[in-house]
Amino acid sequence: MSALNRSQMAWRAAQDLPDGSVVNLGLGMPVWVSNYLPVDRDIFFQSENGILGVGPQADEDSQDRNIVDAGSRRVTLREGASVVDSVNSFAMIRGGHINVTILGAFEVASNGDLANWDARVPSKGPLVGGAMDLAVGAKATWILMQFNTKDGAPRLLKTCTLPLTAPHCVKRIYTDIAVVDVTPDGFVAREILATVGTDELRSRTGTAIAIAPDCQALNAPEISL
Amino acid sequence: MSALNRSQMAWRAAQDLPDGSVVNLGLGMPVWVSNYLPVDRDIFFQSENGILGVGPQADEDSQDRNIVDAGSRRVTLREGASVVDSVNSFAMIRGGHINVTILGAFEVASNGDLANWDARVPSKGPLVGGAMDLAVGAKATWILMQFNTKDGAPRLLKTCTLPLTAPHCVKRIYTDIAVVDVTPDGFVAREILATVGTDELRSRTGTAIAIAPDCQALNAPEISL
Amino acid sequence: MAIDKRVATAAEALAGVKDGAVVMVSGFAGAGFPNALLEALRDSGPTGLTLVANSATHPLSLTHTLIEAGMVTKVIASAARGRGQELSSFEQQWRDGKIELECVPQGNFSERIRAGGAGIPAFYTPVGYGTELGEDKEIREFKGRPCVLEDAITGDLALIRGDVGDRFGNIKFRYAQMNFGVAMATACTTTVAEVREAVDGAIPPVEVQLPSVYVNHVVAVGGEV
Amino acid sequence: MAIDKRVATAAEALAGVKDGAVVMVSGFAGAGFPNALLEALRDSGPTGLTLVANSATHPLSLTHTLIEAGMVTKVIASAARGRGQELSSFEQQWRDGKIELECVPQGNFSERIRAGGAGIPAFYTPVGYGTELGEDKEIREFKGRPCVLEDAITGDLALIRGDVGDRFGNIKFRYAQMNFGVAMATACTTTVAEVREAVDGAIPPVEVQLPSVYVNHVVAVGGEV
Repeated sequence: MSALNRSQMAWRAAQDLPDGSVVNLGLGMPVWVSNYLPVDRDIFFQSENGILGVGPQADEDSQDRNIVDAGSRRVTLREGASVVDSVNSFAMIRGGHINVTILGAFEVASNGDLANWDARVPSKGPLVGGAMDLAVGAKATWILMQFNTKDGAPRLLKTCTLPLTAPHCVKRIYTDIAVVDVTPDGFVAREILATVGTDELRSRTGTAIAIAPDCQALNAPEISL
Repeated sequence: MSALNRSQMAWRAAQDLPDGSVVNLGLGMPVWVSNYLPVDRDIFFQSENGILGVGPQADEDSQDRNIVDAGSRRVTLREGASVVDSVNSFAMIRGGHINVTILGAFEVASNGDLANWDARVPSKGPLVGGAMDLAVGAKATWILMQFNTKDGAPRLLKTCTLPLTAPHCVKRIYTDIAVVDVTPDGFVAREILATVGTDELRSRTGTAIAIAPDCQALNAPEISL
Repeated sequence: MAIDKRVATAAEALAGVKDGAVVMVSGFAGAGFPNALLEALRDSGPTGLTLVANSATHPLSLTHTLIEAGMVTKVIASAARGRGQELSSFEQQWRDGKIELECVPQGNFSERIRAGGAGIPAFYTPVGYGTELGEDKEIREFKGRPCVLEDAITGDLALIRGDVGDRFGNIKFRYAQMNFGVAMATACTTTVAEVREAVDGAIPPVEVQLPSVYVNHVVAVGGEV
Repeated sequence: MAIDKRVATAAEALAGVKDGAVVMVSGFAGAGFPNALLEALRDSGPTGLTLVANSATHPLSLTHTLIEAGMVTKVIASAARGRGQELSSFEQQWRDGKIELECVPQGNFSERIRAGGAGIPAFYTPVGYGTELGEDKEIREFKGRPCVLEDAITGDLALIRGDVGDRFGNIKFRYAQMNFGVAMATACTTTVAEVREAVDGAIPPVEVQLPSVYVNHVVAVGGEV
């Protein structure tokens, strides 16, 4: 199969979320993850604006301007949901109560450093939001991103070139061509797309990447974008 | 008149509470203050266990074990009351949102140091509760106590002999024979019982005490204990 | 006197805001923006304001109108990036050195404001360590984890939006409308709450989310539920 | 799998508490004592416990039964004074050096537990400065006010009492029953909540006072409203 599209990438990450876990999904592609949960997983999605138990997006006729996620999308509340203020929402995030956060990224270094908040666009103001809190506070930080930039440059690097979000925080990276763990020994590929050989994977990585002994083929069902 | 009884002392302190203020009353005599408010004062009493708007004690038949004040008395909620947890209750106290706290005391020093939490009873465990938080956090700390100990020893001292609750916190002291301000220059008597002369007051004080130029007679209506 | 914190108009509630005031503005992700108060503040025209708001550029908040009016000289925010290709008014003034920006991770932002309201002058947090936003901050390790020292943020005026307010100043929010409103109200000398509806009676004690002690003025401005 | 945190008995919920565990116990002023859980913990018999409870000696709490059973080697509390003339079991063991006591001002107590749950390793506070309870603590001035550095308190097990719980672990309290329950639940690895009633459905989102993420087991034990 060819490189995973964005929906398939979200699907792949969704398969690994533990049953019963509490998960925060970053803006953009990560929020799509909630669309592709296996049916046997009962998961609470937390949003930085204070909702624990974000449900599907609201229908046109059941929207409430005060039931939104951190990306300003009008959503619903699942059964068992609750709502707190920003202080308590971030206490939840920073106190280690979120099992997994799935975030987008610009770059990840082989020591787990993450750069995902500031791409250095000239004259545009900074936007950090809750990225640093999530990366530091969640028990596990997973990244969902294209393996390479649009220009083909590597995003998996020895050292991040863009401003850091947090040092040593990334545990796993889901991409369009591979699933990569960040280990004390650096990057380890767990799954690689069948049409991408290990040589190609290495050539598209900015630093050393090991191949797990039990490395599998990266697969996802057909999902249109 | 003779020395004020405890109810009269509480009455005297109550007369000075500003209209619209938020007030925390310590255990013992201070809680009696709420019984003697002038009719033109609308005041919210806060209790450390999280109630803002403590009303009168509950009748036998309307008691609720979860509507209590910090002294475990079953109380009522006044109109406009609210309830928070201990964290938020003490954030309210420590953040400077209580206008006045009225506390009991063993000793007060002329620099405003307060000793009210540990009388050093041998082998009895310590009990600090919220005393330090209130003394430090309230905008104004008033003391309600007998001018002297049962043995006639002074409680207004140059330096406290018992363990401090907080340094430099007391603004005013209501007693059975005088009302005393704590100023940058030390104790200043604002009101003295007519039957207690300034010489007697001085002899019953453990350090220097000035008499305010506009010093008044301390008065209270007849109230039985 | 019976407490009644309700005022007829936003303009009345905001009379006398001084040049140079530190103004906190609630709202996040489309919910909880006090836009009627922001309009009134813009019309009243104080200058040299410091704005403490999660975003300086959220399209649904009228925060930007204060910036466009040249009333703001400093912004403390977690988000300050305009959405369009063209520079936002904030970005233009920031680039031109007319507005100083302190960009703060959203959890440090909420926690610092909470600290301001709770009497905590400073705290340590791992969030921001090892990043540009943690530069020049004091660093200290706790249990092997490096942390930065963050100080409290306090303000002169909090502008918040709730759903229902009562004459005592109690506020009830609607779902995620709460966000920064509670913390900001605790951290400012004066708090003005705009609400959809101001009721004559009292909000039931267990439904109050922001206790009356933190609110100075309540203005009913209508608007959608 | 559908989440259901309800268990049939307190004994079941408390199976496997290890010797040496740090156990937090909610309750203050007669409200919120998890006495069914305390009985079960006493019966299960772990030793060398550290108890974190506002009072070691409150007559309405069964905390003292753990102490009488010799299961406790350390207490962190704001109150540890028996009410009677005779020494309480706590006081006797404390005097005999069998139990270590850390006496903490109640606001520092609640704030330190909150910090433990919110990922704040330490904070500064003026409360306790200049007193015996602030001795040997690091001192630092903020805006001219001397403060002590206080560290977070975390625990292995929180025992709390609420009014209603649901299968997700959401808890609703009754008035001042809330006190330390929320903060303790956030600061411990495992939280067990005893409730008057455990419901099949979900507590409505706006009525949840302790979100499900903080609660591991819910035990219905009945009792008065």
